[in-house]
Amino acid sequence: MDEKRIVRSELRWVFVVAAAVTLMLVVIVATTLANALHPPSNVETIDPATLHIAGEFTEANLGTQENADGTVTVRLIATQYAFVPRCLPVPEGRPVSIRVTSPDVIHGFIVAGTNANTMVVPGFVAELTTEFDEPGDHLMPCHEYCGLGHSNMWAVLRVVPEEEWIPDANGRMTCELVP
Amino acid sequence: MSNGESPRPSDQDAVNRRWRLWASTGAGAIVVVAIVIGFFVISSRGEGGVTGALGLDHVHETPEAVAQTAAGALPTDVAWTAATLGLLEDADPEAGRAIAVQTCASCHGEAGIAVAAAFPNLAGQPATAIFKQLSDYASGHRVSPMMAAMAQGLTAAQMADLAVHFAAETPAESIVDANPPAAIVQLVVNGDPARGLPPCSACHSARGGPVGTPPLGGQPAAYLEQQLTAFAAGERGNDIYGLMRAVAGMLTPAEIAQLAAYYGN
Amino acid sequence: MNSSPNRLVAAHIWVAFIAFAVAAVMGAWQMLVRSPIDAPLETAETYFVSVTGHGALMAYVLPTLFVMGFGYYVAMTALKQPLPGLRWAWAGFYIAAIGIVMAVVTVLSGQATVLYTFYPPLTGSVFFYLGVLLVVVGSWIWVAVMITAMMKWKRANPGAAVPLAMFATVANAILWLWTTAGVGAELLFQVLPASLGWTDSIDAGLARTLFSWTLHAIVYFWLMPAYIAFYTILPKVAGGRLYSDTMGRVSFILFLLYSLPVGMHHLFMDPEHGSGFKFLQMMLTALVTVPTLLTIFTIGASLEIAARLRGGKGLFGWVRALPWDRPMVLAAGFSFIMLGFGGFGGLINMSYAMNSMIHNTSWVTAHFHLIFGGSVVIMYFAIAYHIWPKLTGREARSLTPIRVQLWLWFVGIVITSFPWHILGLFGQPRRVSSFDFANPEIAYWGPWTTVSAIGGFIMLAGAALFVWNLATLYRGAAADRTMSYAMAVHQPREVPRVLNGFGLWNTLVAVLMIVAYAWPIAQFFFLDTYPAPVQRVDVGG
Amino acid sequence: MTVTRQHDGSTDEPDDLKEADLERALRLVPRGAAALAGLAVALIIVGWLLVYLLVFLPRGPVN
Repeated sequence: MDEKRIVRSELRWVFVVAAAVTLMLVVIVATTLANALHPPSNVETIDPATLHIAGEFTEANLGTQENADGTVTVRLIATQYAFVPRCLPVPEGRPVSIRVTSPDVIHGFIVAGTNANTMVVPGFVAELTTEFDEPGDHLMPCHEYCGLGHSNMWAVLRVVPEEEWIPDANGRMTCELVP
Repeated sequence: MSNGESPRPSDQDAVNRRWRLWASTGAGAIVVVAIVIGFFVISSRGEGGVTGALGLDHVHETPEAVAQTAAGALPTDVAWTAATLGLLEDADPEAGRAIAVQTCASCHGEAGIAVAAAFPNLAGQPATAIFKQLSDYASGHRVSPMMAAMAQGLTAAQMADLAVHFAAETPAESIVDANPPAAIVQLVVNGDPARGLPPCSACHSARGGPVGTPPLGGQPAAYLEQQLTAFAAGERGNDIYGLMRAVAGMLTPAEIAQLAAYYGN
Repeated sequence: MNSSPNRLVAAHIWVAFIAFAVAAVMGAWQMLVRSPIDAPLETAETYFVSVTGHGALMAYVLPTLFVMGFGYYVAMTALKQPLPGLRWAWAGFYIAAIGIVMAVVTVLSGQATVLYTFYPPLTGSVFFYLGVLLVVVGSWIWVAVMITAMMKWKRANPGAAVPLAMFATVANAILWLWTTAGVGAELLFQVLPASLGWTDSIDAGLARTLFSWTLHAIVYFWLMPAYIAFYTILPKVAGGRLYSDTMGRVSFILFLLYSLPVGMHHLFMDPEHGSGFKFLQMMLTALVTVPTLLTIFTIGASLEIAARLRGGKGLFGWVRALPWDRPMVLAAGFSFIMLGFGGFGGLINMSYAMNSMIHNTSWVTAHFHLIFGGSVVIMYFAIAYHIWPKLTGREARSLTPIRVQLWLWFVGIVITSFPWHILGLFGQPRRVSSFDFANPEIAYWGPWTTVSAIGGFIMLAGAALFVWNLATLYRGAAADRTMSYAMAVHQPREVPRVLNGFGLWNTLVAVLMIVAYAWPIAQFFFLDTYPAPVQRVDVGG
Repeated sequence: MTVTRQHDGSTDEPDDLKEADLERALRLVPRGAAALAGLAVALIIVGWLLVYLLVFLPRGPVN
């Protein structure tokens, strides 16, 4: 057989391959543009050694805070071997920004069955924004190996229906306040 | 099968040049397209343009409401900064021993083995752990009138000297319980996934663990039980991010007693 | 061929597969620990000792030693010349062997429960990292021997096309050299100083970035022997010819180019990088599918030639006419099936924001067990079965145990990894030793995890039978020791110089790596980054 | 020409194919391979699209 015919058949296949890859890239770029979808890429540094002493991530500041515009910010710490706080209330169907960092080693954050997912790297604040549409408790395990207690490091994300969302006077919400 | 004519050398050069040109152009074009989309197109939605895509403009303004925390609400003043760790590295165990003989020995023993079950053994504890507790006593984050009086008389450097002195001493022998309850062994080596309780041994191990964590083997059981109970009740709160308060709060009083017996002498 | 070079090859492959067998036992045991079934010796510490051991043996020892051993064999048989630097090769083997023993002893004694991916600021015993480094140093000697062998052959055969098997092996050697730079820098500048107590903090973001440099390309280093077998052994065993030698060269070059500047797709969920480089490397990752997709066509066509020669008919019916009783063909069939499913999972992993759906869940574990444990390792088996008669001089007494073994491995991988995909979509995190299956939120994970564990034990049976086969089966009739590779339909006498060496391609790799990684690494030196305190896992502090 | 059959039925001679046979086979090749590889790629891409559009996007926005 003519070698040229072989080369031609392979070039045709290259076009098929290129079309398949391009199709995927087009879908990704189009949906990214339409919905502002991005992996969490919040390059914000913070000193892991002094988190508990001052600033945004002291123990008293952790938890769920409703902002003036109705959005919600959740601040939490991933540390060996717990998330602090251990139960996070969020309102159903509203934008929620989760800000999380680590004072010690690398951890991972995921709300099972949702797109809420980020690495937690000491030295950086990870921030992700998403919405939760399914009311009830969701398991929130640590998804990156952080030491021998890793397996038992999990918290609960509680998606609260609008009618049960009653934060306190300062806009703070805790799982104890859910009726 | 035909092998085809082998190209002549000059043809070879031409073929080669074409390959080089197209390979470089192809690779370059793909990179350019990726850069244009990644840094200019998709970053226009949600990522704040080129600088956002580079990760350069994420300066977070902490809202006023959460910017400050009252000093009294903090668990400790100690942080494992380079300065703190440097203090411990430069500390002098001999100077520490001199202070220990005068100040600490009557309760904790000159070599760090306590004289009574109400006091912890200090021998062989990590220097970071001893230093943190001394600092917390001095600042009032860990409450003990007697220890506050002792610690407030020390400079940070002296606390570091004491810490490295006791850290270098031989720890008390751990009396191993021949037949510990199986449920307690489970808590120690596996924790309890249902309660989110990590294994005690994940942190409290002679083999290493989070900075500033004491190993527990060989401590007086009475002291361990007293401290766990204090954590559970919130009477002791100098644990960073409330980790021990949370863990102890999930344990039953019986488990606290058995864990103290398991680790303690 | 005298016996010493044969012993060299066999020594590498035996070490690789003994490590594999040990790691397979660990893997099956881990499956049991994760499942609702009680496992013996189950503690958090034994579990993570085992995960570290399984990962280090499967990721560093098995592929590295196998690639080295197979590479030496290819260099001798494809180039038909003695191996240059045989003593150096043995030195490399012993250096690697010392490293393996050092690392394994350290891990088993609980001094390095940091997993094979290291995760500083967690820091274990220096002997673990030194052990891994020695394996890499041993493999660098292999790289030098491979390049020297090709240069020597080219000088002796001016203008002639380097045989495809050797061209691909050298492509892999060069790829490996580039690959090790990332983890090498992480170990030398960050991890080793910490484990020696010289530094008390580590920039975790920089460490992750450097590791990502290595993390994807290393997979292609593992994969190359499988592709070498597809292109240069399989067509011949099937009774056909390689459809296109040129496409083979292009594929191996594309692997070299595009498996490197893509590692950041492992960092999509990381907070230390902006979205721009994540997208850039996502797009380059999409390109790394190209050589694989080219390969399935070219190898498909090569197999079709064999099938048509054997009377195969129809658009799809020809597949039935292939000699499926031959282990190499059977293994390749399984390999392509697993490559399809594993590739599907991989496409989802690399799809930018979609990564947040499955990042660090069992989905990822499923993906790389299908690709590496499945499609690559089954080809390692097939290669070993193929060259064993030539190394030992004896045929296998029977092919049945070999076929059974390949089936066990394939079925085991499928049963293990398919439930993992489902569990991953449900959010089951990887690297977790125990779940509270009594929790109604995750109670349904239990049965899937159990099915997966059963698959793990089928794999273990496959692993055991493999070692048994290698050790006992090759005592049949005297075998022909000559190894010959598949001819192409148009066997090249000369090829364009760019397809016969790596000068241009190394330059392009350098350019691509600068584009992909210069800023992501440099940013740590001018942003105000804060290192994290080192945390020892081996000694109290 | 004597051809040594290997244990797996293949041969280790450089090549023992007849040119005429090869030419005849190559009249059909690579139609079957194109069909098989095309089908496989199509299935993978369709599967990917289904997951992207029906699982990932409904789980909500993320950035």
